[in-house]
Amino acid sequence: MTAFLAILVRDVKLGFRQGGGAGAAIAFILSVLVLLPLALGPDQNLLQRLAPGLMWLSLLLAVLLTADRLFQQDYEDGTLDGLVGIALPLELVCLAKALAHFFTVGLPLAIAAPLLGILVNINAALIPLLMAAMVLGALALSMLAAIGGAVTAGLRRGGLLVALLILPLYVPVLVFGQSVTATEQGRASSLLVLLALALIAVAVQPIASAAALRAYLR
Amino acid sequence: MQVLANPHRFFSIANRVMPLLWVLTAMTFLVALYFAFFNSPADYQQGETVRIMYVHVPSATLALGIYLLMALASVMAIVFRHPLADMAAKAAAPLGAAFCFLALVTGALWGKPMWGTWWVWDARLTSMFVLMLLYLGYMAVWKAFDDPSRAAVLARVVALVGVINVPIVKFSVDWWNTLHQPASIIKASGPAIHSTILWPLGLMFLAFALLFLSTHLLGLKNLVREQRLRAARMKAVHAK
Amino acid sequence: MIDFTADHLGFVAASYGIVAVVLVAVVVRAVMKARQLKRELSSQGLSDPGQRDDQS
Amino acid sequence: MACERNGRVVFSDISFRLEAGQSAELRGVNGAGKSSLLRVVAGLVPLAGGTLTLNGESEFATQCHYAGHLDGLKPAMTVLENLQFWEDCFDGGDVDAALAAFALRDLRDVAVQILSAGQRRRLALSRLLLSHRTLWLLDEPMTALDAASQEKLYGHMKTHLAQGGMILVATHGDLGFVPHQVIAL
Repeated sequence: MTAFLAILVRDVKLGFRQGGGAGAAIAFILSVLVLLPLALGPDQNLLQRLAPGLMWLSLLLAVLLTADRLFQQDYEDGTLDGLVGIALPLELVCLAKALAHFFTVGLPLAIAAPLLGILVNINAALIPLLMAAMVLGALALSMLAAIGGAVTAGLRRGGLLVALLILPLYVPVLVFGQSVTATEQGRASSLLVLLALALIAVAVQPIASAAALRAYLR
Repeated sequence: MQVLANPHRFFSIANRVMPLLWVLTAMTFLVALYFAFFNSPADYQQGETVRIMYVHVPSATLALGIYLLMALASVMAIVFRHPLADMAAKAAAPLGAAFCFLALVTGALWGKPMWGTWWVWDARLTSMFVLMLLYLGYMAVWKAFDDPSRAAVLARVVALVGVINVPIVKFSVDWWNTLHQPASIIKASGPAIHSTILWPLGLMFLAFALLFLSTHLLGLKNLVREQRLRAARMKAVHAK
Repeated sequence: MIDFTADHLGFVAASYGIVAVVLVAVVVRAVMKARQLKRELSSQGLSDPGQRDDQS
Repeated sequence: MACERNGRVVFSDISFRLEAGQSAELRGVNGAGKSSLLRVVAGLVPLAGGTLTLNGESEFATQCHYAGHLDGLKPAMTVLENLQFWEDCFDGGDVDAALAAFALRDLRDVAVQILSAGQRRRLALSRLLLSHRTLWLLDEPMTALDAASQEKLYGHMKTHLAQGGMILVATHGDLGFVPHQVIAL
């Protein structure tokens, strides 16, 4: 348990110190937000209709952009070699690192994005709901990103491959995420399905990532 | 299982079966095409375009089936450590992708006259599209690594995570579709399956499956050949 | 029996056409590759998988 | 035992036996498989053939400490933070003593990114004293170390052996003391 927490805390710390943490993620969303009205036109009604979807897409892109570095550094500097020899199973090492990614990128964005949605005229009544959905969604997305990151850990330019691998996995999260705010009916069940998706991802990720990383260590 | 356990025995049997398989494939295609064009009626609603179904449905079924086969082979590779299992999955991927591509294209060609548009984001088309992406990702993993033993392990992970994802995607796009019910579109399920349609459809499916089987065997053999050449080249380099 | 004067026949023709092109391409590619690899193997004195004298 | 990497046989027919308190030196030219052998023993690379046991057990990754070419240190963290992280991972150990053992006390609050290569290597090696593992697997540990630091390392290696530990060390043949056996690859 000490080791699990140590890895989690160290990765969160590194995330913030190396400028890859919450600040950078929120700055990223802000820059996306500037582009949206420019691309779609300043029509307030149109923007309001699109706002939740746009927030989901920004979250998705932010998680995707950080995915390929998730395990790469530890693989390249030999940390992973050392972490194999500790009592904590590699599966839990992977879970700790994926959770750290959630805390540095996913969670701050899930909280900030619905609020920043005001800039694209989001319906204010939807903000708490969208926030709840995005927290669950971000957890699932971080787990899936960790799988992609583990598969491409040793690739110098794994960014495109990681996108190809994990974007199809994001489809269900996106579908249920947007349906939480899209319609009145099925709101609660959408949230429940999002929770289920997050739990499935938490269960599968450690096994898949650890299997992928073991292929790199040999 | 015993036969499969030994690559040499496997291929010596495969070599004997393969010529027969090619002949059978060609003959089934001829019969199936005859039924598809000359021995089946036009649909009263869809007219002659219903004949597109005879190639569309087998392509779609095989695209999905081959992905499941790939995942199964990956499980075999993990559980039994069989040397041919990873290669079987690798050889199947481009064929599955080809069938997936055909399902998408023939679907569009069917959709244009029937729905008036090349593409609708309906549940079936969307999940087929995602399946195509899964195939491309799987093949990209094999391409990305020089070391085949490393690529094999990573490809297994990708195939198995993908196969968990397939039903979830299907479930989610179905849900999504009921939320955003598209207006006045004829459902792809179309007419009730009639026996006059069943024959050409069944035969065409058999023909497609036979073609897959023979090409897959050949592809598998090619991969073993490549592995031998690679091993020989390695040996030559390290002998120096 | 197909009616050669029906509407939308072009879509049917295009469907079968693309299926034929893709499937033939897939098979031809595999066969060509098989021939090339076979040549390379025999030029290096290696046996083909499943050959009678193949021991590996 | 045998090892296969990237589809080629790195080595085969290697056999050795190490008693408690003994050290062995791996010698061989580049590419002979010294690093591979250490990684196999550390449980990082699967064994391609043969058997490998420590005290009769075949699963002993948590009884080894592998110190390879890569140091596993985070440049953005300080010396102390890096060491504390590994202390938590190993679940025990005395950070202060480890720092003192490799003369790193004065550097404890310095970020690793400004350390010299020799200082980094000392920090990496100081982890050996945190982990309390029976079997040390050292891949050319003297690289970048000055004479004084090398002497310190030899001292710690001898203490480890005296306490009943075991050491497998790969070198180009410039080890500063006489090992109990030499394994030629």
